[in-house]
Amino acid sequence: MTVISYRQALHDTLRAEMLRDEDVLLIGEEIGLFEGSYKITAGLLAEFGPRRVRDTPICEEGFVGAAIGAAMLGLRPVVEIMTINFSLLAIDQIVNHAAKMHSMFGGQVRVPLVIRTPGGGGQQLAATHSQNLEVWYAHVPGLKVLAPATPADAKGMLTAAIRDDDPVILLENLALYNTNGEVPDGDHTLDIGTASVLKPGRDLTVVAYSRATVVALDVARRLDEEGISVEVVDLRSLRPLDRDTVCASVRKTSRAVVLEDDWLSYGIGAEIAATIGEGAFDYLDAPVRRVAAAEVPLPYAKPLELAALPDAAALTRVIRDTLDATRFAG
Amino acid sequence: MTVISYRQALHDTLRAEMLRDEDVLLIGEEIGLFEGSYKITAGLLAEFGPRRVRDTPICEEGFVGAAIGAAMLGLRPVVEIMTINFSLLAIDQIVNHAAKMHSMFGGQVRVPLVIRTPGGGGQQLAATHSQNLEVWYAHVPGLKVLAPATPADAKGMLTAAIRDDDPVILLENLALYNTNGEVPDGDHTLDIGTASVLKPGRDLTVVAYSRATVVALDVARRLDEEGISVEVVDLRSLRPLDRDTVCASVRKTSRAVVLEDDWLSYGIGAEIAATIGEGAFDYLDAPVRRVAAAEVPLPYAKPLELAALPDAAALTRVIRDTLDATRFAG
Amino acid sequence: MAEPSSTAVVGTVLGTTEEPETLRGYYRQMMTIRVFEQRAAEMYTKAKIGGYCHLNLGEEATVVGLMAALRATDYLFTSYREHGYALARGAEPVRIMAELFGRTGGLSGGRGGSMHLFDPQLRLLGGYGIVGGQIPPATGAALALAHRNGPGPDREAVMCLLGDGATNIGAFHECLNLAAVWHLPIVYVIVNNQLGMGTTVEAAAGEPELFRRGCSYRIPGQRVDGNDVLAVRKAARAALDRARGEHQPMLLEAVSYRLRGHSVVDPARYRSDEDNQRARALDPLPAFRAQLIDTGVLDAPAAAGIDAEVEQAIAEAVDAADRSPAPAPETLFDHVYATAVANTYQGLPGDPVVSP
Amino acid sequence: MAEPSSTAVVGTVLGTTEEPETLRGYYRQMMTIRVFEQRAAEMYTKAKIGGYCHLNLGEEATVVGLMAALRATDYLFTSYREHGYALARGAEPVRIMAELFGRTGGLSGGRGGSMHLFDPQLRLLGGYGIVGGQIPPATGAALALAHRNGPGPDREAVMCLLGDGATNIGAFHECLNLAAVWHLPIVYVIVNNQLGMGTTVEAAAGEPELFRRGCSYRIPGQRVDGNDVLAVRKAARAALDRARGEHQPMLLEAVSYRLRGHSVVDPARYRSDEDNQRARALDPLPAFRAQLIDTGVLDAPAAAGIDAEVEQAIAEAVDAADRSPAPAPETLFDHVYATAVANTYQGLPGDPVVSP
Ligand SMILES: Cc1ncc(C[n+]2csc(CCOP(=O)(O)OP(=O)(O)O)c2C)c(N)n1
Ligand SMILES: Cc1ncc(C[n+]2csc(CCOP(=O)(O)OP(=O)(O)O)c2C)c(N)n1
Ligand SMILES: [Mg+2]
Ligand SMILES: [Mg+2]
Repeated sequence: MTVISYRQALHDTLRAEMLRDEDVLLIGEEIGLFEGSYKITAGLLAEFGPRRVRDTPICEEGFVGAAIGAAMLGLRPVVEIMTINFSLLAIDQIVNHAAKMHSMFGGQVRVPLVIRTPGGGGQQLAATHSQNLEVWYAHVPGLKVLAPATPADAKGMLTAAIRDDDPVILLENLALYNTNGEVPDGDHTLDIGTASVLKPGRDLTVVAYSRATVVALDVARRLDEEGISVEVVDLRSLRPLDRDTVCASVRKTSRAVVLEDDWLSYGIGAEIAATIGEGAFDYLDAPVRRVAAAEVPLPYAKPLELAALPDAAALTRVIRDTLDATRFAG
Repeated sequence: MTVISYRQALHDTLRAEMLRDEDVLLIGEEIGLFEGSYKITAGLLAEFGPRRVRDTPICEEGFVGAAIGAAMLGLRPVVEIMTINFSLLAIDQIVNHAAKMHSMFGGQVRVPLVIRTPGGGGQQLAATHSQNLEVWYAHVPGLKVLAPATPADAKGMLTAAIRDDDPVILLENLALYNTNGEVPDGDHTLDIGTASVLKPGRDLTVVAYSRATVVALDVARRLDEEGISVEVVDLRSLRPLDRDTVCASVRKTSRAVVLEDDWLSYGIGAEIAATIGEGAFDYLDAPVRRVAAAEVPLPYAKPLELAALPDAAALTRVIRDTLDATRFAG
Repeated sequence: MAEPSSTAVVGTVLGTTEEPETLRGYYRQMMTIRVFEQRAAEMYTKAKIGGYCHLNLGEEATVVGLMAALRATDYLFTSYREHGYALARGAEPVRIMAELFGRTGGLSGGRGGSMHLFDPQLRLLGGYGIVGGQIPPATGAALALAHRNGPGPDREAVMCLLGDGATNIGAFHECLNLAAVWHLPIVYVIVNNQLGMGTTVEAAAGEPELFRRGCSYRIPGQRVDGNDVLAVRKAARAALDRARGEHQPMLLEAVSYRLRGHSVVDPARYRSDEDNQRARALDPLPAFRAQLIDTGVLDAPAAAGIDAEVEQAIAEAVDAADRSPAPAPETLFDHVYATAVANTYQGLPGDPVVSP
Repeated sequence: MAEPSSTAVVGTVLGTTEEPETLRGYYRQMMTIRVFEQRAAEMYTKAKIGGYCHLNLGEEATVVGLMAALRATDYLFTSYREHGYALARGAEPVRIMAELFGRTGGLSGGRGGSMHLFDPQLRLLGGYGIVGGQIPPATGAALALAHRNGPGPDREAVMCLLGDGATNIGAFHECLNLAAVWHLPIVYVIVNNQLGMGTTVEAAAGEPELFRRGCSYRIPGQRVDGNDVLAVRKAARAALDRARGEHQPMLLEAVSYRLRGHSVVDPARYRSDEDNQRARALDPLPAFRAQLIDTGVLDAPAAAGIDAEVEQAIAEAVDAADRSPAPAPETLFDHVYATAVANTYQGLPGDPVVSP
């Protein structure tokens, strides 16, 4: 175990996989000479050369689609889309093509493609550059969608994604790149499709993913001191969704809150709440509440941005409300 | 009242609004000379000429974005995207631009744009041409998303959409175009954001929209004969979502099933179930179940397509299960 | 409507250097496509085929010429109008018809249908239903080739087909640019049948001489008479040789004319009588047959013999396709993923999301 | 890196026909942009500005020349690198700085920030943060003009700015084609600062002479020295006149060089010392000042006087901007929709979805 940042974990994993497998190549805007908008690929052009680290013109549809074609011929491209907001320009290739090919062509071709892209607001990047649209991808069969919250999971999931033979979207998060954590040394891969109970608890389950998980853990630890025992389930994988782990937790705690950075209506939390409502119906003591972003195109001005985004205070409040509603006495 | 088809209702409304308001113009592929892929715009080029009925080259991003710009200057374009599947090519303009402009530019510009597009599977159009991706748009603040199920609502909502100053997505449905129904004569507009109780009932609420509403009504009427009283709530508007009408119904019936044509996970039904779970928690006697499409890229072969899509039989089964689970005796 | 022979056309004079057997083979292939498509239309009307069904009628010379130029080791990406390409590339008619019928014996196991034929052995890497959707993956396939090998006369290349209408979509621009800056071994072929649904090339394209549209990437272009099978073959061979030998992309345009509606169900009312007459006049099949007879490569009885054999073969293929079983509903979730992972939800409509 | 003066450049000789007052006005505008951007960079480092912040440093002559050509009745769409355009179009510096500070007095009420300046009075219809995102709406604005009026010398036109990197995106292709087939009154201006982030034009574009990229739509192109304010103005005027007078689109390329990093936070390590020296050598501000002094339009004290006035004005604008209030959290849901409808959810994070 070594303590490194989420950024470093991603970087080191890319490098390790490129060393391990000659067919792994990186494709994206400004990943080479510029060393990546968020510096995940720093140093890799120098080490592997332009054949393995391919800078592209600004053409998301084109280069993502080209990665799909390269994957069809057996390469294992890892594409960086600068932020999830720009993935909208490539979404026809991702959803109408990558996600469909294996099935639509009768299992005769594989698309071992990874798309890495960060989401997240809170950096005053305004409405078009601050979105969390992962639910769109999570809705689509044929894709796998991962959203690691910790440096260790970033390593484990990126490794798994690269070795998987299907198109995988790896959702990163601008606010997580500088967070640190212990990361297993050497080869480390995780099972796609599995959630993890990051902190056990008795009284209430918080379900989260990506940045929200870090907030949830923080809140849970603080509430511990008050004798409130919160269990934190980190989804990690949005598709497939590990419904059993979520429901098992709620069957135990009988209360649940979802924390998510996307917009509330039709967001990730809707599926989680619906799943819990169905899978833990007889165990649930209070409604599943969702703490999510206000439904506005995120404004630039800081006070508005702060008002719109979910935070530890909002989560804490909703946890308390949920406990109160069930006359929880600690 | 006159009985006409859903197709005719759309056609007549377009024509009426073009006659009423010189600023209304139609833009889309094959809407003029070809008279529309599904003939909604038949005859309009002949009547209004190419200035008001503008055929475009194949370039969804370009012509949808151009409609946005025309709307910014005060025209009221009604765009046809041949099917929702092709809207993926324009989604950056729809979501990163149309949905953001009014807010991001501080309320200084309006985008009175309507995008008409049909969704729906069941026509053996295979994986890339059979999708129901309305949940993506429903998730996005700044958009309004309508999904009429009847010819009357098609007229009322399209009229409302054209007169509304925001970008509105009007979701049509391939399987509904030939359905008939009574339509109010003359000017007829509906309130965006309101659901309707299409059939009152006591025992269970079915929530649906678009084609699913028609199936739900049919099932409800058949179950009536067995003494099972099903209430059908037609959402009609996916954004804004009329949560009060949904929850009021379930508070009365204490049981709910959602019927939807999209994929189950993270679909429209997830939000409905989550909403009911929160808004009618104390009234609910059984889990909210969702009847949705199997999570596969829809195959072409008819038996597979049939197996993947929700139908009256599946809805009926789940209604019965839900009633049985609560020891319903009729 | 552009006269296909009006500008920049590479002409070919029949005969002399060409083996008669080869020419007869091309005739047989063109006839096979013709008959196959006619039977497909018929099967569609009989509701044996569903969804959309786009035919290559009128494009037979282009199809056969292009496929004659392609080596077995090259890769092919097409639009949804691709039955003929699969046939000329060597797929058994029964497997294509079975796909149109949605049967397990189909080229894509019945999952893709008319628009999505795929055959890894033939290196036919798919028909694609989204207009222009094949252009990025085709470009990426060429990227994979360039990634693995330098240029050379024995290297593989990619051929990417697209319609005239597809030249107006963004992916065309993005990918031709990528092919240029990355020096990829790919030939983009515009199959200009002069219409995209009901829209003429002139109405849709600011530069209607479509082969010139490589100018924005310094990709050379060439227009060829798509009704002349040998001209098409020659131009395509030269382009492919340049692609494989120099890793330089090329834009080829083959001009023919769509004989019928956009798809089987389209009555093409937007076409004038004159248009339809012209379509018949340009029909490459009678023209090629007449040429072969004129030059003594065929005589009328021999041509009739081929026609009869082809009719027979396609009729048998239709019958055999109909005997291929439909996929069983239990196979619904097959092939959704190539790598199985935990917790993949495989509920049927109405199934609970969690086992209670 | 292309020498901006190497090909197809429209040169202009200073002086003679031009009013000295006009020239001094251009100098003042260029200086205003220079100083504004320097103060913006400073304010960014002081964390008064958040998000991304892209400066027009090095592009001042292009900016001023283009804005001088545009009439008050014309419409302007820009990329996210647009402070200078707003200034030269006549927006008060305080309103731009207030937007960068995220205040209610900002051009977009603090909601848009640096990348999204908007002013309906100035017919500045937005800065856009998605590369190429402005191209379709700009094209549509021109469509609205053509819809309402035929061509004529007094008609309105649209100017759509885009970066060199943006020419590689699909929307560029789709929209130039639309403008061509629809005959729209629009001028697309490529502000070629020779880099898209760290990528050179040569690395990104198959045809690096970007003004030629209209060839695919028969849209004429012209390259102009973006460091020559009068040359830029002249070329832009001619293009706009053609657009308004004939409803024919045009592609103009103004070549300058980005003085600093892509955005305030980019140290531009990918640039060599030589590159940086060249940037300084090409800097249009000292060059224009020297020209004006050489030709007697300005003398050194007068120039220094303008500089001091500009410094003063911008300093005051910064202070005044800082006095503008931030939007109150209660206004969060303002302007999400223009037409209020039933059931719009306006919950804050953690609020219930239905009142119980
Ligand atoms: C992105 C997209 N937009 C629209 C369509 C609908 N559509 C199918 S074929 C077609 C015309 C294509 O014309 P062309 O490229 O000339 O090919 P052809 O059909 O003539 O072979 C259109 C508009 C589609 N499939 N995909
Ligand atoms: C669609 C999209 N892709 C990527 C980005 C990230 N990005 C922002 S600016 C930029 C470079 C643009 O270069 P250019 O068009 O030359 O404009 P310049 O910044 O030089 O003014 C990139 C890649 C984006 N904003 N939008
Ligand atoms: Mg065509
Ligand atoms: Mg640039």
